[in-house]
Formats: sequence, structure tokens, C-alpha cells
Amino acid sequence: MTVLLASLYQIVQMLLVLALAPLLTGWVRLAKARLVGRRGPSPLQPYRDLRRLLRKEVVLARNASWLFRAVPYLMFTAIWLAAGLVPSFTTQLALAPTADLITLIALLGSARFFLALAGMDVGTSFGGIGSSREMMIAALAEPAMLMIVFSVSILVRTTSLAEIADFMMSGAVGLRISLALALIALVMVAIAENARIPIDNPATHLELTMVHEAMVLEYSGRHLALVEAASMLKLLLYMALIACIFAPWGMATAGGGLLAVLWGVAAFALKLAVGGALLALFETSIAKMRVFRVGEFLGGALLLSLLGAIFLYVSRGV
Amino acid sequence: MGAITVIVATPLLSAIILALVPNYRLAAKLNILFSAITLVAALVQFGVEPSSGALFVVDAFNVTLIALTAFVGLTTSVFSAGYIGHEVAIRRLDAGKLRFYHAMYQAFMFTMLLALSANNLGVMWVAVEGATLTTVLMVSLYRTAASIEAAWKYFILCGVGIALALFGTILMYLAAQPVMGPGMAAMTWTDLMVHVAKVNPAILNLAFVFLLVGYGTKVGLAPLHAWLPDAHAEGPTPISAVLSGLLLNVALYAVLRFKMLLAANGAAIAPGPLMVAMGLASLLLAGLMLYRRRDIKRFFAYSSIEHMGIITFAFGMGGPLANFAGLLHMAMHSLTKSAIFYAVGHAVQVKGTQRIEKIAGLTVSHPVLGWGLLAGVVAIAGLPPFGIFMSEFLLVTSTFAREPLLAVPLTIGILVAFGALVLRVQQVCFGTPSGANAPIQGSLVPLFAHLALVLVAGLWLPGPLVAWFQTVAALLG
Amino acid sequence: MTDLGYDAAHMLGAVVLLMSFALLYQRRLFSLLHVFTMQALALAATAAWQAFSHDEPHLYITALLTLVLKAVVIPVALHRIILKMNIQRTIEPALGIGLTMVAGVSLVTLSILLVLPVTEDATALTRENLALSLSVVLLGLLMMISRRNAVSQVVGFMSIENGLILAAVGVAGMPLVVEMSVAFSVMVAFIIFGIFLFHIRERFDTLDMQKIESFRGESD
Amino acid sequence: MGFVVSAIAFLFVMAATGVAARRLPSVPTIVYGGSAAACAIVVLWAAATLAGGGGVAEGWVLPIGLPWIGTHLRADALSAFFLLIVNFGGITASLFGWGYERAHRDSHAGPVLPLFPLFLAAMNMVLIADDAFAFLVSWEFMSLASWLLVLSTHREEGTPRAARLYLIMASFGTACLLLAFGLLATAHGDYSFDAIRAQAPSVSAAAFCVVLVLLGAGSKAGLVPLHVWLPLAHSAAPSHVSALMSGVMTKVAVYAMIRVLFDLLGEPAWWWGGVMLGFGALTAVMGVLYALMQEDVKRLLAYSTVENIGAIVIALGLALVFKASHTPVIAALALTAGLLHVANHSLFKSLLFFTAGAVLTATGSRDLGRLGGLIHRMPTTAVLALIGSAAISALPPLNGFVGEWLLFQAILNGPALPEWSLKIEIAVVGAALALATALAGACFVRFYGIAFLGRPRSRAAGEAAEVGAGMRLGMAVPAALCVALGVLPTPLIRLFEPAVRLMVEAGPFDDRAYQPWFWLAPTSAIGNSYNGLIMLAVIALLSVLLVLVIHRRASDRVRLSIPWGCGFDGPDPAAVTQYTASSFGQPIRRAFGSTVFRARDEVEMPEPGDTRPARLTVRWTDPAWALLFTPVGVAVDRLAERANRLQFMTIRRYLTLMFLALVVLLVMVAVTQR
Repeated sequence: MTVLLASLYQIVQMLLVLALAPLLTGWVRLAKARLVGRRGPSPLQPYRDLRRLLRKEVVLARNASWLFRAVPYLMFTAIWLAAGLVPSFTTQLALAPTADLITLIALLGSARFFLALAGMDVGTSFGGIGSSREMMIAALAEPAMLMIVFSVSILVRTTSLAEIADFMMSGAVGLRISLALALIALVMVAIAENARIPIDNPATHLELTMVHEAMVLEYSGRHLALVEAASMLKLLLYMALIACIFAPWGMATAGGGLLAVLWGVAAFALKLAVGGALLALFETSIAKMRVFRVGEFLGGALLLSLLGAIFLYVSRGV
Repeated sequence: MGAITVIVATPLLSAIILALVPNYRLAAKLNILFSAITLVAALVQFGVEPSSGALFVVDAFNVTLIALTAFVGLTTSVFSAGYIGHEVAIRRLDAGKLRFYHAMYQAFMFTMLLALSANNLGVMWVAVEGATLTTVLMVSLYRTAASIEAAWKYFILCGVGIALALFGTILMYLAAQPVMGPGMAAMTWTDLMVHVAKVNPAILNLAFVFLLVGYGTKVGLAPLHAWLPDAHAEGPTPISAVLSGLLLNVALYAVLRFKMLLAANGAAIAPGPLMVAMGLASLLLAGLMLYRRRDIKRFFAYSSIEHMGIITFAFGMGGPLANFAGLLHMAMHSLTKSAIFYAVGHAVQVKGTQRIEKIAGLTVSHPVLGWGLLAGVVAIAGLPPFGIFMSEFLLVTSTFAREPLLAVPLTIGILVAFGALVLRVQQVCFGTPSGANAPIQGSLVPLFAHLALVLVAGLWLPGPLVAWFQTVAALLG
Repeated sequence: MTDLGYDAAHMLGAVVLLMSFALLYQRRLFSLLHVFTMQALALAATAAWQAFSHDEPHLYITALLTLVLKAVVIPVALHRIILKMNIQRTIEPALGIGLTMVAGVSLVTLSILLVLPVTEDATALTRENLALSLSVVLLGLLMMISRRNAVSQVVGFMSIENGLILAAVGVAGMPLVVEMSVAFSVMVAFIIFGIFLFHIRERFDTLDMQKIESFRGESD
Repeated sequence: MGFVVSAIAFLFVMAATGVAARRLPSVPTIVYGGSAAACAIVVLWAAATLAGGGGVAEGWVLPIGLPWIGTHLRADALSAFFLLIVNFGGITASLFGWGYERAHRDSHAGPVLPLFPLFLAAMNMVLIADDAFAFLVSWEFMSLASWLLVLSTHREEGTPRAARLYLIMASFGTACLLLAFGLLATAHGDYSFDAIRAQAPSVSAAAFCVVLVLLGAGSKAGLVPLHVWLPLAHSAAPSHVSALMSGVMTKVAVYAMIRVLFDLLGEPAWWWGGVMLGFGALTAVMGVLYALMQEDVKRLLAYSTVENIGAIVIALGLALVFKASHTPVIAALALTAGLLHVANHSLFKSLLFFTAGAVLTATGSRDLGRLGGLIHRMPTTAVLALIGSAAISALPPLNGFVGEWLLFQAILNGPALPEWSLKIEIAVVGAALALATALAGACFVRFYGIAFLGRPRSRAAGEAAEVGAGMRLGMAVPAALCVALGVLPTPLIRLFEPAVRLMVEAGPFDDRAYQPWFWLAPTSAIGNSYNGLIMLAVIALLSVLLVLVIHRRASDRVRLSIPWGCGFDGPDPAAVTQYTASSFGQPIRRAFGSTVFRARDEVEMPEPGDTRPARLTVRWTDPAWALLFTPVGVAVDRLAERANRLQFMTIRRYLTLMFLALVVLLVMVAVTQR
């Protein structure tokens, strides 16, 4: 029974993230536009963009290999799966035990790995620029991420997201410096991973500053649609992750009935809305930084997270 | 007592005979024959129960050395037969010199066998002196300025050393005489071993110092080693082989006999530290010297100094393990080093030069010789599965367990020498072949016979040999 | 033994030692040879005296050998060589004469220090004799390293042998083997030296070792 | 036991055949086939033994070796596991080598055939040796054989130096182990491992041993800063030998560490593991940074070996730490992670070296700057190389990730330790490990992207042809296992559980209720689990779904065209502007290299209007050389120069030396007699 229910929840979760991702992106764009005083597109614009891209034909470089064509599907699946693993409205997910935070990070890592390869496949200089910068950013973002996991798991004694959420909801943690540090670090990582300002600007195609966009420059049509959708999913994933670890309130737990689940969905939507608004506010209030300062930015994140881990020992003899 | 007499008499007679044979080809064959007879006798001796008389002593210590000497003597005579053929071909030697050479070769064997088997300090000293004189003459055989200079250096240094050794011998008698009364007894090993406990230690110490410096000069211990590299480099290669392989052992044997006496006499100073110091000095110095060598024979001569240093160090450490290691190392080194000199002799003849940088790619141009030389160097460098690895294993481990501070310089010295050996052997054996490319004259049998023995010894030692070594190790204290 | 015998032996030994000092002191080759001859004579006398006082007749042979070889044959031969090869007659010291003397004295002190503990069972004579011969040997070695000429080095070598014989005759009942071997070795040694001087004469026009040694081990 | 020994004997026979029948055209087939067969026998034996719950308790004593001790041979569970790894590597290497040999028949290389089986035999002997002498003989024999194998390419420029450095470092390591065993065996010379186990060493002796073993085995495994020889030697050898050296021989060094530190030394002290953690972290990070600087494919792979060894040593250190603090279950987890990584690395590193060999065969070049676009010319190799790269970058659901995951689980247990210093050190080490993993990802994107993707950078690369069946088979087998172990790691872990038990008296699954066999859910200290099978299934399902949907609903029209080449025209404009290996590495070089390697990019920009291409040169210094090896070399050289004067003195001076020696000794006697 519970297994069936869990699988049901899992399927709902997969579809939910898929459905919400473009909306979130649209919402962030709208909020940004409004903050700078423009009317801005409708929040549903991303759906239209995706549909249009899917309709279009694919223009493929002559020497593109099979890898180039396979990557969009691979990375989309990986990120979709990852997004499906983050408890959004309930902790009762069928796939929860198959993968913990570390696996999640690794999934995102493999998506990035293949995208970077795809960037180098055609052999244009932009692809190279994008891939190399992306990998450099990842080289710092991943350890920071794992350190965050480390400090959280010191507290919670687990790296399985469901259990983390449960624990956090139980309120046994209270307020902690180390958690605050971890949160800041996680936000920084999220910004970097999602190619947002100040690391990268999703809206620009200025060659010198591009990272993510440069990698996918050669993509078009349905491939591009998949890549775009994947990045939207990724944004949602990180928001859900932050929410799940630091603000799991309202999530349906074991034995929660239908009402709890509905309430969980609503809470999730609310969290996304707030998160999107905050992101928009942050992005509008800060300027893009030079690519080679990114190292320092993420190095900072890494140190913060490490500090968080060590602070835990000080704050309480774990 | 029969066998030992044959062992000592054969070379003496054959020296006289060879002095009368003008034809050098025949002489070379006879030389091999006589050496074979000596070896047979030595093997017989190997079988019979060790015994001792007024003139000769055969005990666990020297029986193996005698057999070893006879064996290397035979293999070297085989090698020399091919070697001199080439030397005559290129007109470096003529029949007259070869007549002298063969006679001297046997005379040299005689002196060494006598020194090993003599039961009398004086006789042993005379024998060692004789060995010096004969080898001096052979080193100067080529009559080139360099060889004369080498022989002169050799003669002066070892002459002084011999004189000091004689003084030590006299002192030994001086010490023993009050206890054992005047007469031969006070100069006979077997009797001395019995009574030495009562001998005045002060004179023993004095005697040992002179004997160590005296015979140590012939062992080639630093800083008394100066004669050794030149003598090896300038003389005919067979002589280099026997010098490294046998003469050094004989001199060390003498030192060890006296060490036995000191060990048997409780009150005398421990000779260990002196030997350890000189051994380490030789090891480190020779190891460093290896790097700057350009003459391949001199190169391996320094490696002999290095190994004599290791052996002396081992006996200086004392104790069952270290002494065993030392004895094993003595045997292994003489086999390996003479094998290397055979290979080097061939290499020098085919390439027509002794300069290391002019010899390259032996394994390509002369595969059998090249791999043989490589195997020899691998063995001398103390790599398994050859015998020297076993002795160095025992020495280093036991030393570190007892005196860690001594094991460190020992290991460093071995590694330094190792580095130089690897550097040179790669140069010589690998890379694109350079230099002349003449065919090999004479047989490679001696080379591979020695290598086979060393290989077998590295994997398995016959029981009786082990038993002998252990007895001697106990006697050496 | 009698005090007289003791004193005489001691005195003769002392003369030998004195002669070694004198050898160190010489500046000219010929005088060097003369001093060496005197040392040999003193040595022969010692041997003879020992033979007489311990009545060991074989020591007379030693004395005779020494007298003939060391006091006559060798000096004459060396004299010949010097004349024949007309080498320069002065000795050039590598170490200043004064310094050499100081070194010699300290060597003698060292040998006395070394012999002092030999009190117990050894007779007084062996002790003195031991100290004397030890000093003579060391001085001979010093002689060899502090002079440049080949001839003076040969002489130094000989005086080492003299020290050996002095030690040998001093101790009672030393079997003949040793003296024979000493004599034998000295003789051979001298022959070899001769051969060498000859070869070297072939190759170099001087006996000055500096030139010989200019032949370096490694020609590089 | 008998199987192993007879297999070793058979390998020696193969070596003899290689010498005797070297003229025979079919001899490669015989030798490699024979070696593969021998290895297969041992693999089966080892697997059976482990499945049967541990190795043979009683060993053999052969009447050879040290006279009064003999040669002790024994294969316990630990040996069995490593026998499994080594010989499996041997099989694949033989397969690949067979193909490689045929492809390179004409090149006048030195003899590989006789030495290859010897090398395998030596590694096997190390693993079953049960006394110090036999162990060290096999150990040094292993170095000897591999040295000669490296020298088989002795005509190529650079090889002699590499070989020399290798042998010297190897002997340095052996010397350290020699001293360590000397301490363990005490002055009585009890060299058999049983005797050593029987007597517990003193604290100081144990400390010395730990340091010496880390130096000795570490120099063989390539611990920074003793690693300098490794990339040179491994890349100089023929590729299948490189695979053996890098994928397998380093594991033998790991075996030596485990054998001494966990087994022979008895009860560990907590700081041992601390030291190992430190060196492991340093090695992991430095290794991958080095790899990112390399232009030579095989050197890049060799440096990545250094990185993986670092990870393994971290795992061992953790296991040791937890063993010392009496939490065996977590120790078991860490050791399991370590051993699993040993298995994984042996697989994908062999695979990658094989692909490098295939590329070398096809293009004749190891220089990234001359490769590119091989995915079109060598499809099979490209796919296998992709699997290898993904696996070594620890991407799920491949095997590399499983080891990484277990290792992090163990690290996350760090807080359970009593010592504060260790808690903090482990946190830092965790960060370092994560950094190394991420950088490894970057490194292999660079490797694969430059070598196989993009456009050919040289004519040879453009005309490369796929390699023969033998080589492809040799690559396919480890690739398949990389996937299989990633999806189903548990059976293997269960298989070598006896070895873990033997070392830390506990198993990884001990305090967890029974799990289905396809679950990986080690300790309950942290209730995490991973399931590669389900993950793979879901991913497959989703992607199939996706493809169907997209192709049903969306357009599947495709138009081929020429990508924009930044204004250059011509048939293939983008080829001119394509990224190179060094330009790819530039961001990371700026971030890390500038501090670690003092790396500097020098751009030489021609005047405007000048048509010369601008060129970028990268200069960097290797800290290990600058700080450690060059000084030692200089010191030896100076001393040699000093000592050399002794060769050129006058006889009188030599006599003076002699005289002084005599006087000094006499004075010593005079003094001691007082």
C-alpha cells in the first residue's frame, strides 16, 4: 500500500516539477522586469518558447557526432530525475532510498559533464570557451556543495533528503551559525550552477562573458528546447533543495493524508514564488562579475561551507 | 692432508712448466688444464673432513674460499685463453710476454692458495707479499706509460702496506711469545686460537691496527684504496677479474683471521668499530667516485671497493646474521665481479675502447653479451633474484634492528652507488649501438657459469655451505 | 739477563732510532745514503748483540744479512743509480725539515704512549724494544711522505724494514722464517724497485715522482 | 594455493618460451595466450576462495630462499582479493597486448614478450609471499621486470631517464621497506610474517615502521611528493604494460600498505591514519592538478593514477583511524570503499590506457595537440573511452561513483571520532577529495573532448583507422565491467567482505538488517543507501519515454550546415579557431596552477596586419622537483665532484693518507686503552 502510494507520489512529483519549471522561470523574468520598471512578458512565455523550439527544424553542424545529438536527452533525463528526487510536497517518495544528496549532486555533475562534451563536439571556439569555464566553475561548486552536505549531515546524521526534511521539520535543530553559513554557501552555489548573475547572464550572448550559453550555442530546435527545459528544471531543483533543507515546513510526512499532500503542494508553490521573487530582487540589485573572479566567489562558498562544518564542532560536541 | 698439498703444489709446478713453454696457444691450454686439476683437488678437499697440520689448515672458513679461488681461477683461465688471442691479434702482446704472463698467472694462483691454506702467520704473510709482487708484474704487462704508473703506484702503496702487515705479524708473535714460549707454536693459527685468551691485550690491539692498515691496503679500504682502480684499469682484463674476485678476498681473509684472534681474546679492544668505520668510508667514497668515471674497468674497480666496504662493515657489525651476510657477500661478490669483468673484457674488445661514453647499445649489437653484462650489473647492484640481494637483505635488516644510526648511512651509500650503476649500465647496454662492431672472440661460458651460480645462490643455498658459514660466523664473534 | 746486556741492547736500539731522525734531517742524497748505512750497521750490531746475549745463533745470520744487504749492497747500488742517472743531488722536502722533526718527535711520543700499558707480563726489554721499533717504523713512513725524490722514498721504505727487523730480533725465539722472509722481501722489493727505476728511466728522464704522477688515472 | 603457484610457474615457462622461440611468428599468440590462461586460473581460484569465505589458513613452506627460514607462501582473503584484481588486469592486458604486438610488429622495440609474463609472475609472488625475504625479493623483482619493460622502448628519447629514475626510486622504496622489516623482524631475524605478528613492536618501532612503509610502498604507489617517476615511467612503457603498471602494480603497493599497517603492525595508533589522510588528500589534489597540466595523453592518465591512489590512501587512512578508535563497522565501511576503489581503478585505468594505446596505434601520437575528431574515425574506441572517462569522473551509474559514494559515507562518519584534530582534518580531507573529484571531471572532459571530439588537429588524426579486434576486445571487457559494477556493486563487495573482516574484524553490512542483493546500504550509522540498478532503470525508462514523445510530437527534421567560424571562411572554418588542450585548461590553470605550479601563460601577439598566428606558451615548474629531487641530485653531484679529486693525487699524497689513517687508528687505540 505505502509502496504504491509512494510510487504515486513519485510520479506526481516528476510531473509537478516538469510542469512548474517553466512557470518558475517565467515568474522570475516577470519579477525582474517589474523590478526594473518594465511590463515584462507573461509568466507563461517560457512554455510558448519551448513549444516554438520543438516545432522548429534542427540545424546541425556537419561534423557533429552522435554524442552531440544524444546529450540533450541524457542531460534532460538526468536533471529531471534529480529534480524528481528532491522532496517538494511530501517526503514519501518511492525513489528516495535509491539516491541521497551525494547521488543527486553526482547526477547534476554527469549532466554537466555531457553538456560540456557536447560543447566541444563541433569544435567551434565558443563551445570550448563555454565548456572550459563551466568545468572550472563546477570544480569549485561541487566541493562546496559536498561540504554543505557534510555539515548538514553532521547535524542530521544522514544524507537522505527525506530524512533531512523530516528532521528539520521536527524542529530539533534550532537556529545555528553553521546552518546559516551553509545556507549562504548553498545559495551562492545555486547561483553559480544556474548561470545567474553575477556568475553568468542567461539573457546575454556577449561572447566574452558567456559560460552556459556558449556551450549550447550550436544547439537548435528540439535539442535547444530540451537544453532550455533542463536548465529551467535545474533552477527549480535548487529552489526545491533549499526549501527542503532549510524550510521544509508544510511538507506532507509519513501517514499524512490527501489534505496534507494538497497543503504540501500549496506550500511548495508558495516557496517557489517567494524564492523566485528573492532571486529576481538579488539579480537586479547586483552586477555581473568578470569570469576570472568566479573562482574567488566560489572559493568563498567552499570556505564558508567548510567553516560551517567546523563551526558545528565548536557549537556542539558532535 | 693430501688434497690440500695438491691444491697448493699444482699451481707452483705449473708456473715453472709454463715458464718453459714458448708457444702461447699451448700455454693457454695447459693453463686451463692445470687450473682444472687444482679445482678438482679443491673439490675433493671440499668433500673431506676439514683438518689442520703444522703447515696447512683447512677449516670451515677457508675451505669454501679455497674452492672459490680454484673455481674462479679455472674460469678466468678459460676466459683469458680467448682474451689473449685477441690481444695478440691486435699486437698488444707478444709471445714472450705471454710466456711470462702464464707463468705469473699460476704463480699468482699459488700465492693466493698458499695464503688461504697456510697455518702460519709468517707463511701467510710471505704468500700475500708474493701475490702482490706477481700482480704488480702483470699489471705492468702492457708496458704503456699508464700501466707502468699504475703498477708503480700499486707497488709502492702495497709495499708499505705489506711492511706494516709484517710489523703487525711480528707484534702478534711478540704478544704470544711470553705465553706460548718461543718457537713456531706462537705463529700457528690453530695453537694461537687455543692460547690467545691469555695473551696481553695491549700488544694485540697494536698488532691488529697494523694488520688492519697493512692488509686493509690490499683489501682496498678507503683511504688506502688508491692503488686499486688504476691497477684494475691498466692491467689485462683477466688479471682485473682475479684481482677483484680473489686477491681482495684473500687479504680480507687475513684480516678476519686476526679478528678471530681478537674475538677469542676477551680483553682486547673490539675491532668492530674500526672495521665499521673503514667499511662505511669505503662504501660512501666509492659510491660517489662511481659518478665521475669514464673508464669502464675503473668504474667496476670502484664498485669492488664499494662492496669490500660493505663486507668489512658486515664483519665489523658482527653477530650471526651480519657475519653470515658478510661471508655470503664475499663469495657472491667475487663470482659476480669476475663475471662482470669477463663481460667488460669482451665489450672492450668488440668496441675497441674502454671509454664508457663510446660504448652503447650492447643489447642491440651483441644481445647475448649485452644481456649477460646487464645481468651481472643487476646482480652486483643487489637486485633479486641474485645472491647479493640476500646478503644485503640480511645485513641491512639486522643492522637496522641493532644500530639504526649505522644502517642509515649504509643504505644511503648503497643507494648512491646504485644510482651510478643504473646510470652507466643503461648507457652501455641500451640506446642505439655505437662504436666498432667486431664479433666476440672466446667463449662466454665463464660469464654465464658465474651468473648461474649467483642466481642459484640467490634462490637456494646448499645445506653444508650454510652450516660452514654459520660456524665461521660464530667464530668471528 | 744482565743489566749490561739490557743497557747495550737498549743503547743500540736507541742508536737506530737516532739514525732515523738523522735520515729525516738530511738535505743531500749522498749524506742520506751514508746515514742509512750507519743505521744498518747499528741494526746489525743489535742483531749480533741479541744473538750473543740470548745465544740464539740464527740471529747472527740476520745480522750478517743486514750488514751485507743494507749496509753495503743497497747503498752502493743506489749510489750507482744516482751517478748513472745524474739526478740532482739535493732532496726537496715536501714538508719543512723543522716541521718533519716536530712530527717525528710526536710520533715517538705516540709510540711510547701506546707501549706504556704493556707492563704486565712482557719483559722490560720487549717494551723498550717495542717502543723503539714502532718509532723507527713510523719515522720511516714519515720519511717517505715528506720527501719528493724517489731515492729518498726508497730509503724511507728501507728504514721501515729496519724497524721491523729491530722488532724481530728484540723478541726471543722468533723463528727464522720471518727474518728470511724479511730479507727475501727486501731483496725482491729492491729488485722490483730497480726494474721500475729502469722502466721509468725509459719513459721519463727524471726520478722526480711529480712527473710520473702527472700520468693521471683517467685521461680526462 | 597450488593453483596459484602452478600458475606462477607456468608464467615463468611462458617467459622462457618468449626467449627460446622468439623467432617463431606465432610466439606472441602463445605467450599472451598462455599468460591470459594462467591469470584466468588464478582469477577463478581467488573468486572461488573468497566466495568460500576467506583464503587458506595454512600456507606452504618451500625449502628455498633464506636457508634457515625457507620461503613461506600463503594466500589469505586479502591476498585472494588482490590476486583477483591483479590477474584480471593481467587477462585484459594480455588480450590487448596480443593485438598491440601485431600492430607494432615492425617497430624495433626491445623484448617485451619474455618480460611480460615475468612481470605478472612477480606481482603474484608479492601477493602470496608470507615472509619478509620472499616478499622483498618478489617486490624488487617486480620493479626489475617493469624497469626492463619500460626500457623496451629504450630508443625513444626520454625513456632512459624515465627508466633510471624509476629504478632508483623503486630501490629507494625497497630500501625503506627493508629497514621497516628489519625493525619488525628484530635482531633475531624472525622474518616470517607469523613470527612478526607474534611479537608486538614497541611504540617507537611501530612509528618508524609506519613512516618507512609510507615511504616505501608510497614511492611505489606514487604518493606525492614521491610520485615524480610514475608519470615518466608509466607513459614510456608500451601501452598494455602502462596499463599493468598504472592499473595493477600500484595496487600491489596498496596491498603492501594494508598488509603491514593493518595486519603485521598489530593495534594501530590514531595518528597513523591521520598521517595517511594528510598525504592522501595532498596526493589526490596534486595528482589531478598535474593531470590537468599535461599535453601527453599517457602522462595525463598516469597523473590521474596518482590522484586515484590518493583517494585510496584516504580510504585506508580512514579505516585505520576508525580501527584505532574501536569503531570497526565504520572502519569496515572505509576499507570497503578503499578496496572497491582499488578494483574500480584497476578496471577503468587499464581501459583508458588501452584506449590511449589504440589512439597511439591509430595516429602514432600521444600528444593531445595532434589529436581530435577520433569519434568519427574510431567509433568503438570512442565509445569505450567515453565509458572509461565517465567512470573515472565518478558519474552515476558507473562504478567510479560507487566507490566515491562509499568513501564519502565513511568521511561523513568523521564526527564520530574522539580526537578533535582528526574531526577537523577529516572535514578538510573531505573537501579536498571533493575538489579532486570535480577536477577529475574537468580533466577527463578535457581528455575526451580534445582527443575524440571536435576536429582533427593533425593529418594522422584525420586519417586514423579503427584498431584490430584483439585490442577492441581488450578494451571492451573492462568497459563492460565498469558498467556492471556501477549497477550492481553489492555482489563484489560481498565477495571481498572476508578480506575486510580479516583486517578490521567487521564487515560493512554488519549492523544493517538484510537488504536485497541489488541494494547498497552499508552502515546504519548514517542511514543512506544507493541503488544503481533502479537508477539506471529509471534513467533508461525516462530517456526512452522522452525520445518517443519528442519524436512523436515535435518535428524531427534535420538540416546539416557549416557552423560559424568567427569570420574565417573555407571548407572547415571552425577548425582554425578550435580550442586546444592548453586553452581548455587555462581557466583552471589560472585558478589553481598559478599558485601551485607558478604557471604562467605567455601570449605572443603579432602586430595588427601581421598574418602570423598568435601563440600561447605555458610555463610551469614542478614543485616536487624544485623542492625535493633537484636539490638531492645537485648535492650528490657536488659531493661526487669533491670526492673525485681523490682520483688525481700524487703517490706521496696517497701515502700520506695511509700514514694519517694509521696514526688516527693508533691514537684511537691509545685513547681507548686509557
